[in-house]
Amino acid sequence: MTEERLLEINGLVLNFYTYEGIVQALDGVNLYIRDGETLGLVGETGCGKSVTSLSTLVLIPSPGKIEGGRILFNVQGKKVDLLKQSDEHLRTIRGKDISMVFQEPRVYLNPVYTVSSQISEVLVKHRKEEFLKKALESLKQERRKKGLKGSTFEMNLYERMLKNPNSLTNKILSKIPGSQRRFKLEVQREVVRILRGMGIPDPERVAKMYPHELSGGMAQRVVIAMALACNPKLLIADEPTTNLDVTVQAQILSLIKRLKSMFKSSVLYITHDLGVISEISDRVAVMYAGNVVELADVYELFKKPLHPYTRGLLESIPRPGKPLKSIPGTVPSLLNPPSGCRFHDRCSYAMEICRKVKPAFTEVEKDHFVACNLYGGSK
Amino acid sequence: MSTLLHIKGLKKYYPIIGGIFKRKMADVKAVDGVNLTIMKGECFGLVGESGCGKTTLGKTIIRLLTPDAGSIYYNIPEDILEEIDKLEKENPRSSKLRRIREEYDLATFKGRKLRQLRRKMQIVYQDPTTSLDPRMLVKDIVAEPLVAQGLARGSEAKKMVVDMLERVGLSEKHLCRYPHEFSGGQRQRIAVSRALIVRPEFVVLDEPTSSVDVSVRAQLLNLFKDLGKDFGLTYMFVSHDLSVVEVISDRVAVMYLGKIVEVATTEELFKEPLHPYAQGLFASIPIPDPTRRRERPPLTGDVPSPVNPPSGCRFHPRCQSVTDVCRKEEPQLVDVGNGHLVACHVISSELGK
Amino acid sequence: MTTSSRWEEFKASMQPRIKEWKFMFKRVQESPLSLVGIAIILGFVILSALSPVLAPPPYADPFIIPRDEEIAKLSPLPTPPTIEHPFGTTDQHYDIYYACIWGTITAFRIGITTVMVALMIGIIIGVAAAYYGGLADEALMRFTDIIIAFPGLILAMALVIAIPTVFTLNVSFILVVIFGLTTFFAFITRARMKIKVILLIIFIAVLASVLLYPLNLRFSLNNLDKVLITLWLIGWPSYARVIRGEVLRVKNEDYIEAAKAAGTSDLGIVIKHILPNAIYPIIIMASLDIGSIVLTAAALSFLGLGAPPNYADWGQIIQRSRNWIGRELIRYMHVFLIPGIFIFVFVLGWNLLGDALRDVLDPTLRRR
Amino acid sequence: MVRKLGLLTYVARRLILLIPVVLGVSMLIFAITMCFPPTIRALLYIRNPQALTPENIEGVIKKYHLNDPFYIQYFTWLAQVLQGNLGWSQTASAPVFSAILVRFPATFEIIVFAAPVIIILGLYLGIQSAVYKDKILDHITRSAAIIGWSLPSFWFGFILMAVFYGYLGWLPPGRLTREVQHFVDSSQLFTKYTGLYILDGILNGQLAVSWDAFKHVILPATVITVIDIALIIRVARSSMLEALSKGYIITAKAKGLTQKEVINKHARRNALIPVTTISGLLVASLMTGVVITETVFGFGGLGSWAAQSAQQLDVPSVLGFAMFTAIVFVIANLIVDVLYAFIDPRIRLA
Repeated sequence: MTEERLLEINGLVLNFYTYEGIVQALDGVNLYIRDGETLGLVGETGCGKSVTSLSTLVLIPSPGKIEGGRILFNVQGKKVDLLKQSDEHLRTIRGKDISMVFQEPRVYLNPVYTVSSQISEVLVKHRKEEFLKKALESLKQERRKKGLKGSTFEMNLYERMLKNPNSLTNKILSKIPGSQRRFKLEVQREVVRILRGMGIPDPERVAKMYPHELSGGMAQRVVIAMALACNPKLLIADEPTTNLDVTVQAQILSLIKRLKSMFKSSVLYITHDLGVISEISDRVAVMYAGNVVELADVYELFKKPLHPYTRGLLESIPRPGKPLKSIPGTVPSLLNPPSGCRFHDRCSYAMEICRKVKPAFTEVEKDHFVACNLYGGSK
Repeated sequence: MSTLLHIKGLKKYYPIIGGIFKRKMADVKAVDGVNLTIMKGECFGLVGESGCGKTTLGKTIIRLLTPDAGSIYYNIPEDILEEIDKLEKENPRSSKLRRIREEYDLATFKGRKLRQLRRKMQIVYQDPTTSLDPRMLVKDIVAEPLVAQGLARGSEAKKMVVDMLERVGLSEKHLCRYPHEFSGGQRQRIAVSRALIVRPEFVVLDEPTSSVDVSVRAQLLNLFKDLGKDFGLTYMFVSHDLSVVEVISDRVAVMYLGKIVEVATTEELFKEPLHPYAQGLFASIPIPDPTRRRERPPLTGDVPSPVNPPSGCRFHPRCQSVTDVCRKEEPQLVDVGNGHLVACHVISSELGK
Repeated sequence: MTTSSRWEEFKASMQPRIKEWKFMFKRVQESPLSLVGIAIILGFVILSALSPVLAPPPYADPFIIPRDEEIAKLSPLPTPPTIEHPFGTTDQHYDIYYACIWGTITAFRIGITTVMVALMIGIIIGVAAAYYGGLADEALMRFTDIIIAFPGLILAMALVIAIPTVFTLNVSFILVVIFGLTTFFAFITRARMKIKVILLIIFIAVLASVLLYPLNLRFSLNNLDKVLITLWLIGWPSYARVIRGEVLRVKNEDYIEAAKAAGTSDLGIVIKHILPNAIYPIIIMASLDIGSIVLTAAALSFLGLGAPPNYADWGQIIQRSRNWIGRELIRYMHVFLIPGIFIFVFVLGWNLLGDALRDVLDPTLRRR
Repeated sequence: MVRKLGLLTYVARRLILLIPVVLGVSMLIFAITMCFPPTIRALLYIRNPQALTPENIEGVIKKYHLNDPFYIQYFTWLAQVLQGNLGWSQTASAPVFSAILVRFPATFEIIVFAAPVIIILGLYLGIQSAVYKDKILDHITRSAAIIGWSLPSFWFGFILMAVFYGYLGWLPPGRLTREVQHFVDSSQLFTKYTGLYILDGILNGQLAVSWDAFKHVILPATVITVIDIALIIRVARSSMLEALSKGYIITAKAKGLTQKEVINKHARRNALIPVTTISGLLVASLMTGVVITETVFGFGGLGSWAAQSAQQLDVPSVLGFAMFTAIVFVIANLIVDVLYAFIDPRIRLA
């Protein structure tokens, strides 16, 4: 079973050291994503969804510190713990194997660069060789057509760069203006191609725009284009439609679905909206106060939720004709989280043991994991 | 049920300042000719995408914004309303009409009259982190309308504040705290008690649940329902979250680019939306049930800019069943039966046949 | 209500504020540099309080530096530090120790009064510009632009020589204008009738009395007074600008509209909501400004435009070193070195405090 | 196309906004002149001292309407100013306008040495300090900036002079050594092409002059640099910190860029925006600094002339200088505004 898991997070613990004390943001997060599936991660504000996603890229926001756990990722058939990789190795994974789409696309685009320059950056970073070859090929072809022989400076440069990408002389030579014209053209062409694939009308024009000139939906498409530019194995989407209109949200959701099946990527989709979750995901992980409390197939979860929090969450969806239910109390502060099970003080099934013992994450049924003492998790 | 508000041809434009001399370049037509009636004691839902002018409409009705045209008749007897219609047709400049409007039309209110209106009409904002002054204590925040209106002060005001706080589920111990010490749901409760402490008749709820967590949202919705019943309130519930509107509203209006495109009772509208935009909007809502995934393709394109809205029917560039007349003529709201109003050429022509 | 319960209530309402202060204090404690700044300023406060003890004034006006005229006649050159003159003397035998001690009070007076006046003018103009907007805003902001266009010291130089030594202030005219404007504004706003009538009566009374007995005040100004007035006149524009920006920012917040919806009057909104939320950047600016104001005043003194030659002022003493620009400078180093240390440390203290305040009061760092 | 139009509109608006400010500057200067009696004001109109003697002073007053209402006086005065007549400088024994022109190169020499160091080094230190926040480098840079900002420039200048001239005898005060000055002023071999002695020395092939002039510029330039660099460091640091906290930095990291690429490409360009706007203030600060340091070092430029004029109550010179600095400031700000629009694409649409 485990061999098909693309990403596996085991017991991830992360604390923030702030002025007011230690915020225990992640308290042993467990989840896994299989090849080619969409995992929906659902939870309320401040439950640690975004922190989990950033940790997957090993980009921990500043006062935070990972204090335990493993993040196993399948790189070329080999499982590696991302937390133990060198920064250099991580950089070859970021943007190439794992990429990310954020909420508020315009905040996550650099306001002073055009769309095309921001997308080509990631292309040049990870797919440079491909474009060098393409450029070289087209240059050779053109010269053959014209019946010219020998080589030009540009050609030489490409060949040298292909042979020895990290040499200093090549880097300096490539700084000469105009020396990489064809290479840049190839990259540009790819940018436009990717943008068109995102269903953006008039991609040539959009490529030349600055982020502030784009509408929210358009900007989110650009961010998705940037994330999918290198055909990643895992796409992390952190509430990508939260601030968009419902009609635009529907467009983006169907775009992600389409691209996912096209690229055969896995998706980690983070949201607080249960509607979106049921729409897009194959399996769902429910988070509460720094823990994944339930992980199951989406049909199973909606039909037969096991954890009291999941139940409460599903019941608080407004449905006409039914009385509105809600979970009493409020989300606890992670500065001083409740002992034992962090949900115990809002839970109507709470037992004595819940106050003391933190329930383990157990497979109750096949592929259905719960962290709750009701299901013998405390064993 | 009698009507509480009659809104006629209401317009609110925001000027765009620019150019070399910082002159007015154009207008954002946020609300562009809205006709509505709101019944006493109902919860009137207003849905639409962001930027369609629904918040502006709400704020203009309670006169936090000054409308550029149109009238808002509040608590007006039927016979006088008929008289106004007659007068408007005969002689729109008659002094009698002016006198009536000065008495009933909120759009003409100024100064003291406007401030007294604040006792009758209140608002709850979308985000309580920004609508509560971060440097004021809860007791001062909630008491502010009382003090400003000169209704109560000192210990009397304090007693009213405590009563109100207890009514929304907070208590006396919360009096001397700053807003940032509360959770989102509690903050919204504070905002609600500030709005209701002057015992208004009409309350605009401007996306009051969009910034709180799912598990708390239901608590707030229940609170609104209870308070509405107990205080005999009329609500205008502005939201883009259709599932919330569905459970709380009695009637719903759908707004697109500054215009109302459809009005109906909640059951009718959610069962069968008629306007193509309403249909697209309803199809776009993700349903929290994996067995009922969407089949219909979503609406294409973005919402056009409200500065230069499309000619004719504003929805025509995105509409599937667009006809020639849609590009030229603006459709009017037409009753298709049972008080179900739709502004669509295609539907009204079908009806005509 | 009994007094004790009222006290309880007061205590309860003060508690969250005290909590805020404690939090801020904790933050201050975490940056040792700010503690140094506070210590320096406290040190100077103590120094100025103790100055009559540390350097007993021989004349009625304590700011006149004592000098031994007999010795000055014999040798006009500065003398290095001795037991009698711990910091040495300047040329003409003025005591540097005395000047340094009493110069502290001069520095405080210049810095604090200027910042106060600048704050007052800046707040009034900035709030008025932001709140009324339109033409008033444009006019007021262009006016501040004009003053900001001049480098502070250079405009101060021009103003100091322009202010006449004998200054006649037409008090009657000012009174009539002030009360006239107040009454006018009371009548165009929605003030209570009682207030309007009282204001009108006062205005008529003032007008009548001023017509009967015109009041003119004659001031004779020394150079230091001119420096003060100059600094008051040119200090406010940056405050006005910042305040205006802050008010414009705050004005668009939801809670301002909420206050409007509550029926609070315009003035009430400004006082209760806008000012408390807009004031913090100005406080930081003010504390950073005290340092630069003292520097500007000292620079004016250094250029010979400030305090008169026998006046206890740090810059004025340093100015005396200008006589030996060149090789001899090192021989009479004490003349500029010691007062310079006073200026430097004083300014450093305020700058450190301002820097710390910026960190503590920075709204982006506040907990939510 | 739209973008270009936006930029043009923006520049046009800036240019038009200049007019009221420049007019206002002239009015303020005029208002200051009105504090003086007509006999002193007369100096503002004459082009040589012979034009103003006790006998003909009444004639001058009459000719320039000095007893007329202020608005008439303003226009006669403005007409003179627009003709380049700023009055007679007693301190320089020359018309104010030509006195400014003659002295400007000396001041410019100091600024040419100080300003690039202030901007480039200040930016570098500020950015490094932000990148290595709360590390040793940051603490040192911040402390140095605060100390520099708190230093009284004249005091610091005196200390430097006492050390480098009084004690070490290396860097003398003044603009040139006396013999060199004599050579420069009277020799046939030396032509003052630009008035910048370092440049003129090279142009004349007299490198000794250049060297001598350079030695005299070092200390004043150092004083100005040390004091004004704090401004740039502070702004560069805080804007860099802000830029580093933005979402697009996370995006850049998530793309797999190196720390260096993230900082140099994504953060720095955004951090430059506030630094550009503050550079206008730097101009004002430099002008103030020049007045003090030139006086300290007896450096014969604009600043020391202005200081001397103020001390001798030479009204036309002081006001002429004040007007000059204000105009320089306004023009510098115009340039800054245009630069700003180039760096930040968002501003062009505003």
